[in-house]
Amino acid sequence: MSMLQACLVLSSLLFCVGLAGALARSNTILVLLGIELMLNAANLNFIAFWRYGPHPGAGTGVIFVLFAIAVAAAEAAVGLALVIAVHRHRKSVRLQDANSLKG
Amino acid sequence: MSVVATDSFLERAPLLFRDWIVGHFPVALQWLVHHLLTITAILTVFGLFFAFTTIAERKLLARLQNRLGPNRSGLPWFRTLKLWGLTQPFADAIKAITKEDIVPAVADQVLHFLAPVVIVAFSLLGFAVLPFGRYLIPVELDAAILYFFAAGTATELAIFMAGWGSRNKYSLLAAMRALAQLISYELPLILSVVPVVLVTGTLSTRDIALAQGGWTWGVLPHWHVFTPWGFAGFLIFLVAALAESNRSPFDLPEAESELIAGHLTEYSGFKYALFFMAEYFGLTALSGLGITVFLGGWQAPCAFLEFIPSWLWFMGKLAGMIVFFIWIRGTLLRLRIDQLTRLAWQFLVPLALLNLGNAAFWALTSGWTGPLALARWAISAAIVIVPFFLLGRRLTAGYAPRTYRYAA
Amino acid sequence: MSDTPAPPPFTPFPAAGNISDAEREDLRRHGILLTSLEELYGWGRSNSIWPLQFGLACCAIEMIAAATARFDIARFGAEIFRPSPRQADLMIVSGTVTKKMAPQVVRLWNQMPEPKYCIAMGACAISGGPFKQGYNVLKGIDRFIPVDIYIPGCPPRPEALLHGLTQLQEKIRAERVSGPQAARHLQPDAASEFPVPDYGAHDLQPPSNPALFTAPVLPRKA
Amino acid sequence: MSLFPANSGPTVRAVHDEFHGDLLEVSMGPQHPSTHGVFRMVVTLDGEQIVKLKPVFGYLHRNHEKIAENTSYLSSMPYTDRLDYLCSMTTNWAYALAVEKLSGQAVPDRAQYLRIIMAELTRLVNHSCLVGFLFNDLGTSFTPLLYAFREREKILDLFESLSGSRMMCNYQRFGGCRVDPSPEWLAAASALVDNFPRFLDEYETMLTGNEILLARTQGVGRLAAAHAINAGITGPVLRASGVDYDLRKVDGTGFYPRFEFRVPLGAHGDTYDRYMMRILEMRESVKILQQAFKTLPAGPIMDPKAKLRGFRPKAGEAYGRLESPKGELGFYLISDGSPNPWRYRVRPPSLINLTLLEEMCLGHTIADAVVILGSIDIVLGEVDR
Amino acid sequence: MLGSGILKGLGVTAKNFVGSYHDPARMVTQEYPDTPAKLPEAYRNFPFLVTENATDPMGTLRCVACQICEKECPPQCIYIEKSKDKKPDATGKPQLYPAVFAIDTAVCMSCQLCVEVCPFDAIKMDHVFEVAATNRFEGLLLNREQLAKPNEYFHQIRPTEAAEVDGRLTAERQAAAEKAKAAAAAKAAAPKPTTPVAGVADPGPASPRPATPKPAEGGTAP
Amino acid sequence: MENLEQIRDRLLARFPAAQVAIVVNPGSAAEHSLLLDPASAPEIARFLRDDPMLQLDYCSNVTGVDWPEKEITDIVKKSVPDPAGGPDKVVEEKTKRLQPGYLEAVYHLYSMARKHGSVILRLRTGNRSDLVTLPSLTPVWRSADFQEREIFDLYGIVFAGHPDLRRLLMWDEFKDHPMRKDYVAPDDFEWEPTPHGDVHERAKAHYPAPPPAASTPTPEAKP
Amino acid sequence: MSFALLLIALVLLGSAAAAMLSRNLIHSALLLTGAWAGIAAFYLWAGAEFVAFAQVLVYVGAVSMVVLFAVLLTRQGATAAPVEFDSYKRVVGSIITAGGVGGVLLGAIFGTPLDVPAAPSPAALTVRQLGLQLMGPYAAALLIVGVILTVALLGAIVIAAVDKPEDPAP
Amino acid sequence: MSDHPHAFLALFLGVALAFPLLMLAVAWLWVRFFQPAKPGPRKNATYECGLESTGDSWIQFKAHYYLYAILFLIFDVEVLFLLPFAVAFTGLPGGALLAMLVFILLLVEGLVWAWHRGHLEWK
Ligand code: SF4
Ligand code: SF4
Ligand code: SF4
Repeated sequence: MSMLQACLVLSSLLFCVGLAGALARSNTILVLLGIELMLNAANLNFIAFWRYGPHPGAGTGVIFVLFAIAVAAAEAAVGLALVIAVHRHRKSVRLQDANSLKG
Repeated sequence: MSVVATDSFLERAPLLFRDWIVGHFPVALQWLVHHLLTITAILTVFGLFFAFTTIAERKLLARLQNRLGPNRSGLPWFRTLKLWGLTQPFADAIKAITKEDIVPAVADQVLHFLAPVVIVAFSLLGFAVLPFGRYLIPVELDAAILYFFAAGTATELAIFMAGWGSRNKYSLLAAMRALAQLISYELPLILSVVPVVLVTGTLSTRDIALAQGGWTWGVLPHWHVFTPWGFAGFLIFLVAALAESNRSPFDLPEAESELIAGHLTEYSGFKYALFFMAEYFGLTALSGLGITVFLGGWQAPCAFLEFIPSWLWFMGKLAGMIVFFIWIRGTLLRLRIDQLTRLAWQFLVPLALLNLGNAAFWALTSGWTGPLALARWAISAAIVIVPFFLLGRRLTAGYAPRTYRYAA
Repeated sequence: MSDTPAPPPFTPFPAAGNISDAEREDLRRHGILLTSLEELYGWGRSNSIWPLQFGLACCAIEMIAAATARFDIARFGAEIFRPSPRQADLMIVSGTVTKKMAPQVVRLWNQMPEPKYCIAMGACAISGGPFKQGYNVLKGIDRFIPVDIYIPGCPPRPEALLHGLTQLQEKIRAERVSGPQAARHLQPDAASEFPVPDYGAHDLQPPSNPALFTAPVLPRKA
Repeated sequence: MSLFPANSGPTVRAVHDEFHGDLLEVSMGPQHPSTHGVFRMVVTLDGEQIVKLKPVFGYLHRNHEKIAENTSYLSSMPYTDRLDYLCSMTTNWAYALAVEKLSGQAVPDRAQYLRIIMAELTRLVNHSCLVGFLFNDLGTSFTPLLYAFREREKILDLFESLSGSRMMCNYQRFGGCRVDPSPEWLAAASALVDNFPRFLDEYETMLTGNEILLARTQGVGRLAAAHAINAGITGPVLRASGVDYDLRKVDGTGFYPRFEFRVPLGAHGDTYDRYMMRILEMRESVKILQQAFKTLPAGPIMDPKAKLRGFRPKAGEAYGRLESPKGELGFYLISDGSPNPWRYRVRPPSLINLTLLEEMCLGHTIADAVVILGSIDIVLGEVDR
Repeated sequence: MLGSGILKGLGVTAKNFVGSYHDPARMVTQEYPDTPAKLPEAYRNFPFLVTENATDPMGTLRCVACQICEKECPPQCIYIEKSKDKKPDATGKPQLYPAVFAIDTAVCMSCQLCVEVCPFDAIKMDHVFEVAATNRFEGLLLNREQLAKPNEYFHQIRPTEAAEVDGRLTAERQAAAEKAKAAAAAKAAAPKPTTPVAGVADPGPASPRPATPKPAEGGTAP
Repeated sequence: MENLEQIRDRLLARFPAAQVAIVVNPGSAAEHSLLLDPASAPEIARFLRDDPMLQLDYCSNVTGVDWPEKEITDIVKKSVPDPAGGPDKVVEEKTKRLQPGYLEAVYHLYSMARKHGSVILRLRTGNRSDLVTLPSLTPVWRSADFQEREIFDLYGIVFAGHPDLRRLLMWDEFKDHPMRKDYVAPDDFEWEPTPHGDVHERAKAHYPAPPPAASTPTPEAKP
Repeated sequence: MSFALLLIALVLLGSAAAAMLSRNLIHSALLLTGAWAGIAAFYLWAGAEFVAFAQVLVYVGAVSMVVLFAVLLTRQGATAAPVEFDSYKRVVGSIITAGGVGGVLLGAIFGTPLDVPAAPSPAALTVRQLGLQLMGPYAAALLIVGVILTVALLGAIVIAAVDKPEDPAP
Repeated sequence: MSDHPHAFLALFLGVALAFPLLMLAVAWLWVRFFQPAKPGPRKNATYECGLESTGDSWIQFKAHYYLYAILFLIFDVEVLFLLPFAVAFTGLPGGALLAMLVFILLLVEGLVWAWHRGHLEWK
């Protein structure tokens, strides 16, 4: 197993953990966190390819990760704000309860 | 860490000593020993520095308050020897380490235990990138400044863990305050350093310190603090550093007069001592960064004082910063949480952003000489002072000393 | 007796300065290592007595005065008044303990970590003092918690508190680490927390802790 | 550069109104660094904001009145020392005043002067300590408190060398004073008083203009004059709200009408005004003292008809009151002709000044509550008696 | 300007800091155990009983057990039992004396009322304040032997008052003697020496801490 | 300021149903007071506060007094016809009667606006056991708030209309009213080396009679 | 070197899994912070220094705060009762799904012939180079990110704070 | 590992974690061998000024804190881009400076907006 493959395995395992969490938990916050983890797993791939990949571009991977971090942060802010807004209406953070949120 | 032969022996003595010890080990292990020795040196030096900071704080504060402060501790076996109370911290350490440890029954045991460990560990991490001397820099990173700030973030979590984990009302209030305070001041802290990064074009602490070398006429050092933007940055940095290390007047999380001991209310024994330690480590590390970034790092203030080893200069400046912080603590009163956040968001952050522009201006006009240099100074100073006045006026709007009338 | 060299026969207060050097010498006849450890342990603790920031009445003002510039309790390393009992080593009961306050005092004492010491400062804390005839005044805090040093006076001068503190330091230094004479906090079966009295309809329930407080028999004319 | 001056107000409020979490009920005290003794406040918090505050008293209720009803008039005198233990001289005087009113005793001129001297020295002690404690509540590291205590010690030295005790002077007697100060004492006291403004100046330089102090105290804990009057609030707290009511002027207690002094008045009734009232009153006290030292008459210090033991005023009642540093300190005595008073009641300014504590604190933060309490200046010995 | 007030404050503390090194007015700490407390003459802590003769304190107590102080003491911490017999006092006149005289310093509020009401100048206030004890029951209840201190000691601690008291007493005694002489002259048949008799009942110095009071002075068993 | 008689007359004119009496203070202070009947007290209080001439806006001191029932000996001189037929004999007949006890609340009023005072109000309860309710004047003067609570606590007067009538100083579970003259404090005299009077009597219960052999039963006796 | 990777992987996966499994949301959030720190360690190991520190700064320092606040504000930390899993079935289902996806991914990784260089490319990306690239070729992306961030800021605040019809959104 | 440039950091973190743990271990050893721990229900009760603590302190908190967290998060990310920009500042072309200016202004606009709306006020 080459280094690259090891990294990719790690990243996909992390992705699975995030996915399982996001699917298994009904708590909206945890679902969001699971998604956050999956995003991070993707970032791992960028770095791994940047470093060990076949075409080590000049910083493309790194810059991509930076952008990904920024977007993920924005996502977290908005997502959690939504959770709070929903909670204020429904007094619940269960995903099922949020489904009926209109508008 | 290259060693330049032109330097004095003292300058390189710590390195030589380390290399001498490392030389005794098998080659395969040398890197490990090398690192471990560095780490041990940091821990020892700053452990002792912490110890003497506490006694210095107590004694200086005492002097400020017209009293003597601890002066009777002496040594265990020679009771007549008082040693000016300098052994006081060791007595405190013995006391703390043998003190019973109480964990509230309802507390979150894991968080309660982890918080002091985490906070000490992460407050130590900052030391890794500080250039203590011309050649004494534990690790050279390209993104050292970023590393420094990243390492500091975990302390916020630790304080939260302590406050939340204790499950005490005062602790909880303190934890929320701490979070609000730390996240509010993290930003001005970083932003105050960015101008220097902008002007020097590097994130490496070593290069930043190097960039401040040299003197005008041998007496006026080229430290950043002696430029308008640098001075403003330094002030912002000072305020933010005080707030980040929970020092008076920003000691809201452990505001004694309001919240008992804040997030530390439920900590006893050595865990409490660890928090105490972390606070001082954090303060020392931040002071070290401030020195590196604004006060010329290990550079001597005048050319003819250069013979003193650079690491002595650094430690001296560090001590000076600590004394300054103690002085502040002895004088000022505490802000309220809303004023605290207002100060951060409505004063420091805008100022720091403007200061960034100021630094950009400075960097772009580096070619101005002669009368233009004066203009450069004037413009740069104006960019700092005018907003300072305006924002300050806004901040203190409605507050003024009053005059009083007397009954007829 | 500070300023006047009064002849010894007239020195009252037999209990003052009760730990003699001879006794201390006697204490260290059990092993060099342990002795060194003991010495270090006692030294560390006796020079780092952090009191609980806790005042009850007038005596508290003199306690504060002891921390101020003139008297400066800091010289003994004891100026760090901790507001939380978790970090305190010493409880200075400075003032009148009322029955309404007594449960709180006991609770605070319970919440202090070992080793902990208690100084009863002032007549009120010792015996109820001038207010002992009051219905709401506890006649001595030693009914509920063990007291190490009693400092009489109303209020005791700050110097008297400092003197009491030095007495406490002596006591701490003389404590043994192991053996049957080990200090209270080192004995496994010595109590470290005490029952908190309840508010009753007429008095505290119980009015004193019998395990702790037994007044000596005082024969009286019938 | 007022960015958006017009905006603030209702929309912002509406936004914040959405943000209520659970209410947290915290008990501050009886053991708390800033409750000035064993006072307790049960505070209900929304975040940091106070939505309810209930004071709880009685942790220092040591039955002063009951004990006094069971002992002679004279024996109560040392107990009054312990009532307001920072100002034993004025509590002594207030009690002596009430007893003299009850028994119709006269007081010699010199004693009247001495009483005023002691009372004003006590005011200096009390106000400087209060200000120190107030700054402690505001979060200084004891420095102002220690400076204040440094000055207090000097005055206490005077008290001690005169009356024998630093705090518990037990100095006044019915019909006069206990000890006549020596000329050296008077000289020392006079010198101290002359030096006192220097301390005040330094103190004010250090703190009065401090931006943090202004921000922490101005507009905090406002008290409207009408409310204050209705709630029976007296002393500097009342005057900070702008009500001109100083018993030294209104009642003309003792020889106060012979002295020239002014009564400072506040306008806003906030914590800063209350702080400044203390500072300004200290300056006025210094003036009174300087006049008193200049004009102190010679003569006896005790009414020759007064007797120490076997004092039995004839049946009747009297209410004597005095402007103590904390407000109107009154003693209400009913005599039934026996050696012990039938009813002995203290009108404690500290307790009654706390009446509006909740109203003053509502809407402020927990940090303000501590400061507001500090600015009211209570002493638990008097609150709970 | 924002910050000017803060700077001023920093200036004041800096001034105090520097001043603490050279200005005695700004370094007011008195190192108590090393330099004894400065006590003014008027200082009062606990009462003591004045004896005329240092060698025989018990025989020459001025106190005649009139119990006025016991009655007037506000917290009632004085306990006196009158003697059954009379002993000659310093002037030789047979007087009652206190068989038991106890003061509970754990209660005494240092109010000095006992001193003020005593018609015989027999009880005065002491300066001793270093009285911390480790046992409330043994250390703080002072008995007659512990309370008795000679007049010389009184002179030491409060010279002015002692001189005044002595003057008054000698005057009184002289007057008494004169009267007695006059009486004697009138009744020439009854010569009676009025020389002071020292140490009648109890020779030997009183030990500072007697295990039990001497039977001769003890109260009577009921 | 008007004198007390004028105030009383004005009050009686204004409130015909009220009973207002002057209680004379025989002492040298001569501070006489107005005794009000509880029913009309709140109105009168409000009137006193708002009346432009009086403006007693400041209620300084509120206190309770306990007057336990007293045995009063009335001496009535009677002339008794001499059975022997002589002139009438004047005989002093002593009748003892029990004056019922009552509790009293005393209010000291001043005017801050007009800087005069004091006017003293008294309210009396019916007895000391069951008729202990008085109207609260807290709605009129807020300063009575804590003080009335204190009286409730220590004397047991129930103030009807008080917004928050709880014990002020003692704990809530406490049952007694300690400032009453017949209150007996709990007995805790285990160690009372210098007792006097009734304390002595009570302390005795805690101390065994000295063993007959004891030769030194003095307070100094060491344990 | 692979030892270090193994260590990082263990910490990372361990804390991530524990975070997803923990019944206490506060613990979850803190464990997740640990996982993010682990990711940073991975970046560091891989030589992406700047990104590693950025990860710590943003995730450990800021996102964790947001998460903690969200947990606290929605009363999740408030109850002593642990957060329950929804249903057994759902858990099993999600694990199967995740396992399937994982299998596919792993298969893809090992099935794809990768042109793996023998040694990693030299990690010579200094911050300065990064900055030059960021401001140069990626300037447009940067601006887009800036817009996203601003919109996110406004949006999040509006969503979280503004809830009144009379309070118009800008 | 030896040649890894960041091995020092890993080691440092390890030692920094071990340092407090070691101290705590010493404290624990002392308790183990000399000073028996004496926990008890009263001693380990939550402190609240000497009273029994009533009600749970783990409560839902006031939501305003959240706005600070969001502001902080967004600006933290901004700083992330600011740093490489600052480092590269001297070598940048004018267009890049303009881009960065726009970027900063965008975020400043967010700050100004939040300020305007009163979200920077603690209430
Ligand atoms: S002993 Fe005296 S000074 Fe101390 S609290 Fe009691 S009454 Fe006050
Ligand atoms: S001391 Fe004085 S008052 Fe007391 S019993 Fe003796 S003689 Fe009488
Ligand atoms: S000083 Fe006062 S309390 Fe003490 S014994 Fe004398 S009268 Fe009693």
